[in-house]
Amino acid sequence: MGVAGVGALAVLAAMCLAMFRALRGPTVYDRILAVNHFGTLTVLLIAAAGFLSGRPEFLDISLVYCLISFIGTVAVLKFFEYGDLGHAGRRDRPPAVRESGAP
Amino acid sequence: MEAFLGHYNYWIVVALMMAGLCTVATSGNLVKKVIGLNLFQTSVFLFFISVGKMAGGTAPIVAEGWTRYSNPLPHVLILTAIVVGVATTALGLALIVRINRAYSTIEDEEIRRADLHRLP
Amino acid sequence: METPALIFCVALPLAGAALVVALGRWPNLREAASLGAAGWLFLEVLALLPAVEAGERPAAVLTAVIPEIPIAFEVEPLGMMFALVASFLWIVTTIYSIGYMRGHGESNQTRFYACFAIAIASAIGVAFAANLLTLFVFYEVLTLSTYPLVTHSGTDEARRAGRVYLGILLGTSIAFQLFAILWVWVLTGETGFRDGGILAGHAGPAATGALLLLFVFGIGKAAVMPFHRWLSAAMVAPTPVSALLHAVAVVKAGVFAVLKVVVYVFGPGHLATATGAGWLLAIAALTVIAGSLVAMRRDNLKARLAYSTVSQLSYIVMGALLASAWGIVGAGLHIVMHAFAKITLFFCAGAVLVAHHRTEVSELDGIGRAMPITMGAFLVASLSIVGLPLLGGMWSKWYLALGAIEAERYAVLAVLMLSSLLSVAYLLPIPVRAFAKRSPKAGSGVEEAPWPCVLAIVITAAGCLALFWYADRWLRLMEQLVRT
Amino acid sequence: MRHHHVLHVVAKMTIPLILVFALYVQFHGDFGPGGGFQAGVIFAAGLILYGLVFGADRLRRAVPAGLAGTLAAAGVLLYAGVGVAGMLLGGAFLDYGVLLPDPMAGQHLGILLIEFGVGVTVAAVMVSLFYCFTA
Amino acid sequence: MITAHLPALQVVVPLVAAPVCVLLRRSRGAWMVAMAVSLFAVAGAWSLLAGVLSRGPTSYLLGSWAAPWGIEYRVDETNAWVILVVSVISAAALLFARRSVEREVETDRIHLFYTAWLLCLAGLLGMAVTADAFNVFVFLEISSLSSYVLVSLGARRQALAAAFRYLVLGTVGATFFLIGVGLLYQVTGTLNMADLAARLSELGPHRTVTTAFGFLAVGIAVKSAVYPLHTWLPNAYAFAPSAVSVFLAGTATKVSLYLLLRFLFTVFGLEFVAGGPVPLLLALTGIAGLVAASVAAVRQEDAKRLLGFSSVAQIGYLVLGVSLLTTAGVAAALIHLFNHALMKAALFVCLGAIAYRVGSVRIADLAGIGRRMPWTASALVVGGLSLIGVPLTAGFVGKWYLVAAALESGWWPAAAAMLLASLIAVAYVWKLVESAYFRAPSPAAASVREAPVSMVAAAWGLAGANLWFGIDASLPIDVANRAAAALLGG
Amino acid sequence: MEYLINTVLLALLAVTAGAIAYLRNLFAAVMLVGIYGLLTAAIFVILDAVDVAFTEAAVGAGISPILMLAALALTGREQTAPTSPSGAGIAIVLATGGALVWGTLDMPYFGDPLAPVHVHVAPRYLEGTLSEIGIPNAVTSVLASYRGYDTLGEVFVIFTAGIGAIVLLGNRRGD
Repeated sequence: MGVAGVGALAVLAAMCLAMFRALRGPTVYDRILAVNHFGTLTVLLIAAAGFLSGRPEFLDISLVYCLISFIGTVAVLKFFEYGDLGHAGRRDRPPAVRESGAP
Repeated sequence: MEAFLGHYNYWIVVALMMAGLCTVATSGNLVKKVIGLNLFQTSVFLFFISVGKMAGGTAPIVAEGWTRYSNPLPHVLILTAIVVGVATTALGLALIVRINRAYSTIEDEEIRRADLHRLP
Repeated sequence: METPALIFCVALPLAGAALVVALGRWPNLREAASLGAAGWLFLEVLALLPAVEAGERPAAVLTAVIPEIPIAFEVEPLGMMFALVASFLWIVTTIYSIGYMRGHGESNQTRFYACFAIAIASAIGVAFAANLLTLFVFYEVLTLSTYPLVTHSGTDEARRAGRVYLGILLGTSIAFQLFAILWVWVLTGETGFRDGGILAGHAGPAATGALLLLFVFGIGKAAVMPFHRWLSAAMVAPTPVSALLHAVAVVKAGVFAVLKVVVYVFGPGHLATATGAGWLLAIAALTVIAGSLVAMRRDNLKARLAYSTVSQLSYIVMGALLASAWGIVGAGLHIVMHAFAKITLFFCAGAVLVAHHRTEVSELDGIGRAMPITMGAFLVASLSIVGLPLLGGMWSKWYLALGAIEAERYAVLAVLMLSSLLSVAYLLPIPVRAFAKRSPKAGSGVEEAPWPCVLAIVITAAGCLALFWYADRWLRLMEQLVRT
Repeated sequence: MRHHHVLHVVAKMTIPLILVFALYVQFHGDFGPGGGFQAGVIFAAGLILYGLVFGADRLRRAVPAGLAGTLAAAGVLLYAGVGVAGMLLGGAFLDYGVLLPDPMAGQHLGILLIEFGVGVTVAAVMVSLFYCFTA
Repeated sequence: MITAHLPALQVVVPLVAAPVCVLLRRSRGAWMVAMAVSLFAVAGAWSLLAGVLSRGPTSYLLGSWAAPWGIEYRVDETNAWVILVVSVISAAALLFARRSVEREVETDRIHLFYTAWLLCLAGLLGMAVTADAFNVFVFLEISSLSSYVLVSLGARRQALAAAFRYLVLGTVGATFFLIGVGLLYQVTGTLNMADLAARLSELGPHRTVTTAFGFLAVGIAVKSAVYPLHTWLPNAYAFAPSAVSVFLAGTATKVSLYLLLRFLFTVFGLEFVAGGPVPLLLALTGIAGLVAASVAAVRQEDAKRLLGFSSVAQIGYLVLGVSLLTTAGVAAALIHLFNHALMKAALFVCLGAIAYRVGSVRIADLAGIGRRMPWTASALVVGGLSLIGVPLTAGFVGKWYLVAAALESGWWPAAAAMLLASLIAVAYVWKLVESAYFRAPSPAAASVREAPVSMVAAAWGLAGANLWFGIDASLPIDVANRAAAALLGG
Repeated sequence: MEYLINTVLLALLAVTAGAIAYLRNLFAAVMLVGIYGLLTAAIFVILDAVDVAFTEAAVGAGISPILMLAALALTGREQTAPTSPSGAGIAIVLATGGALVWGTLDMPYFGDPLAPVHVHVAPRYLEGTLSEIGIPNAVTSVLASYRGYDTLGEVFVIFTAGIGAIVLLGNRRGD
């Protein structure tokens, strides 16, 4: 087990923790953060896996993950800020959805 | 034991499929139903990709120094299936938005009740 | 013998129907067309008679819906006889209808004449059918074309009656008759009518018995109890329709089909081997008696006549089920005899309705003075039904009785006798009341129905008389059936 | 989100990069992971990011809804057109080998064209979907 | 040259025409494109069928790649027949659709309506003609997605709920199908149907294959609305735009049933199927569907919903025919498949025409239509008689062969159930006829005129076909017998 | 090592799936769908399906959750009625799962190089991608050429979805 392997295991461990946070909540921001965190961890995991399998040239997949993660976060935040993803940015509507905590 | 290890992957995938199917079957909320469909389909994708995996193989992009590649065919099939999945999701959600406009609810029960009250 | 004229015989009334619809706006022309088609058809059918009497079998193929089973026609003696009766009575009924429908001011007359013509076309189709499929096809067309006639008035009551009519006739035919036809086809690989039957050697006693049951009940038009309800329900229809149902086409098509199936599919010889035929015979006998008993208790004239029909039809079914030569001859003759007698009775009932608006037997006191011709004809027809000599009805009962003796079914003989007595009891009081009793509100002088009605009544009543004297030709025709 | 200056600046910087990356994914599909579909999604993601940050209306001004519909149709037509071209040139439907005298070069050309068609359609449909859901 | 490419063109032409309709943006133009494509499809299907009948099955290699590696199109008697049915119904439905859609769909969406129509047509044709198990899935989804869209365009809000329900069940069904294909692929390594058949026959008893069969069968059963997986159908048909009801009722479930035949007999093979409980299960679902759906149909107050339930019942006939696993049974099912498409399309066209004039298809609102709209109502009667199976209509021929096949195999209960269902059909068809002819017109119907000529033409075109094939059924009988022999024999 | 990662990821997936099925909060469910997509994509990488991973990341973790969020924004609701586990539904699901597990018993083992999928059909793709098509990525050559027709269908599927959404919702403001 090389460095990549250790790294991968560490990432996995971190993923489990992030997962716990995503499930527990309790606030919206916990979840958003957890998801964001999860995205980052996945990027790392893929990088590690690339080295593990001996084909690191697939790193550009992780680029996509970063990108999607970023756009996703923007979308989620906008959802909470305005309740409409196409909104131009003026605060004239109340948020459509309120978090009610974990069940 | 060998059988367990050899099939472990598939069994988890089956469990995931059933979680998805269960969500579709038991949830009264339409968005939740679409989410369930999504889970179900994604799990099926996992099954296909597991089928295509070859032990000790690598991604089917031919390169120097590799002789064992995983099967590219399931990958192609699943690429198509993923697209089908997102198409279904998009259409389902579009329908939900319209249903919400027409009924002001996205709960199965309430929709049914609304139609019962107003005879066709 | 290939004879395209057969197809023409079926097509002629259809063309008549089309013409009637086309001429709907001019009542005189419309009814002339109807009458013309009827007359022409009768001549066409009559033209076939010599060949059939000579033992030939004119045939024609229309089309093959299902390979191996074409829609095809073949004239054999039984069909010849039925076609003659139906086409002749069409003329008479048309004459009568002209008087009745106008006299009674009915609406939808065009639909009436058109559907009537289609019904006749299908009756001819049934008569000439060369195989079970063809028979079934025209049997169903007959049901469907008479449905609008039954619901003619369009009232709720008529619609309900129509539902019963259609439900029983279509229901039994699909559930039992079609099933039986398919079964025969699967068993024998054919459905054609052949002398001596086609089932012998293909079906054991149990299967034969089951098939017999399916056919007898599947041909709902034969009105064997418990599938007789449609006939009384259909009494809501105008009188010419009742005549059509009871005498010309519908019930006759039913018993004719039973007879034809027995003669040409089972074969009298093979029929005798069927298990359970005795039970069917008993059901038919029960229908004869029960029909008569119910008829006695009905005050409504048409209802009484309807139950009389139920009873009389089972004579024919009994004759067929006896599986004896004379029984079949008697059954065949009874189709003719009963047709003439019963149509006269219905015409009379209709005439009374048109002229005096009376429908109940109890209202008929003294009506004979107002309508001497009508009630005279009623008396003649009643006696023919009872089976007195000098009237046609006597011959068929005679041969049916001979058949019962031949088959050694003495119980059937007893049933025949008993039912004759019962028919005396439910029919004769009517003319007796009409002539003997004096009505409290009897009008003065003679007031008959419109003249076409009277003409039709006279023709059919004369027919009842003539059939007694000229029965031998029919007899010889029927004897062909059993000359094997 | 007019007042989110950081977001605006970051978006303005990243969106062109995303679009270029999409083109890379589009044309690098022969050698590594990627291809028309992925490229289309990423391209659309770039546009959607623009819509998220600056509002759907501004995106509509840049990429009119009608244009998106037209492009979606054009993309599938390009794909099917390549197939029909194969048919007209004597091969079967979607036979790229006959597109050029050298079969291998024909395959290359065919794959390039159809992947482009896929990319265009997918991007256009994704943007259309975004419009639909942000009405 | 065109003839050689016909198998592909049959699918490609509608596919290509769909985006063209989007680009056209004109409702009339889109209709004309759709109609032209459907007519082309009819001509193509006819030519394919003629070719198959005279020269035997043909195969077409897409992209010129040989069969197990590339995707193959294979046309034999069975699918040439199904393709013909689908194309004809599409053309007839389009003839009806022009005026009806103008009324029921917003003007600026009509061209997209026809786009979805063409996609649905292409999907159905693609499912029928392909010989590749996964390709079936792709085209299944094209047709399904477009039919969800088409159904959702119904004027009432229930259409949306019905479309959503259809979408959920349809997607579950399609995913089941996909699982089945995956399992088959896993144990054989191939997706080509002929190759699959060859490899499956070498495998012998195999639990994975059995499971695959189960999933494929359930997936297809959902799509073809086999009882009790039919729950999406009645509402989808009832609330869809009239033209869509015509189109889907005549085609969608038919193609799925074709798939059932294809997988039963071509892929898994008679031996595999006959060995297990499959025939019994099929027969039981068939009988249950026949009786239960017929009874449900009688209780409907909405004519389109009534016909929807009747469709479920009719599918029961087809399943029952197939369950016999004999040439006679399969041939009968194929004949009835064609006839049922004709009669249901005719009936839905008539109801659509009535909806166009009266604005409702509740049975009570049909009152008096017989006098107000004589042509439409008479076509309705012809279609209804055919549905009952009255002689001299197409419906009779199909039922004749179905019952005969059941009797031949000694399946008495099946024959009895079929006849019983016919009886119940009398009841529900007569509800329509009685209301149309023997009731005084409702206020809504009192002032209506006969439907537009194009609708009457479509109605009588289909009703006439019902009569024609009831009088001379030699074509369907011949084709169906040959198709069944080919399916079961080799 | 790969198997270990795979196993852990699958376990995480199972937890996520369970949570999605259980949660009543729709927003949380959508977030978890995103995580589910990411995890699946990661597993795809481990299982050598890099192209699929690419797509799944973009679709499963990107497009789908964004669309769901957008739909939630327009419907603006959370699940009001509690999930009612109907006995029949669960029985059907269990039966289906049981059938599938039973079906796995005769399957080739996971990763078995001699499984039919690796010896039939697929080898030609891996050879042909260089010799017949001339590009190293076998997935692309199968996708675009060997089975290009499927991909054509796929594009039409997404096209259909686009048309459907436009028909249903209209793609102009105020439509």
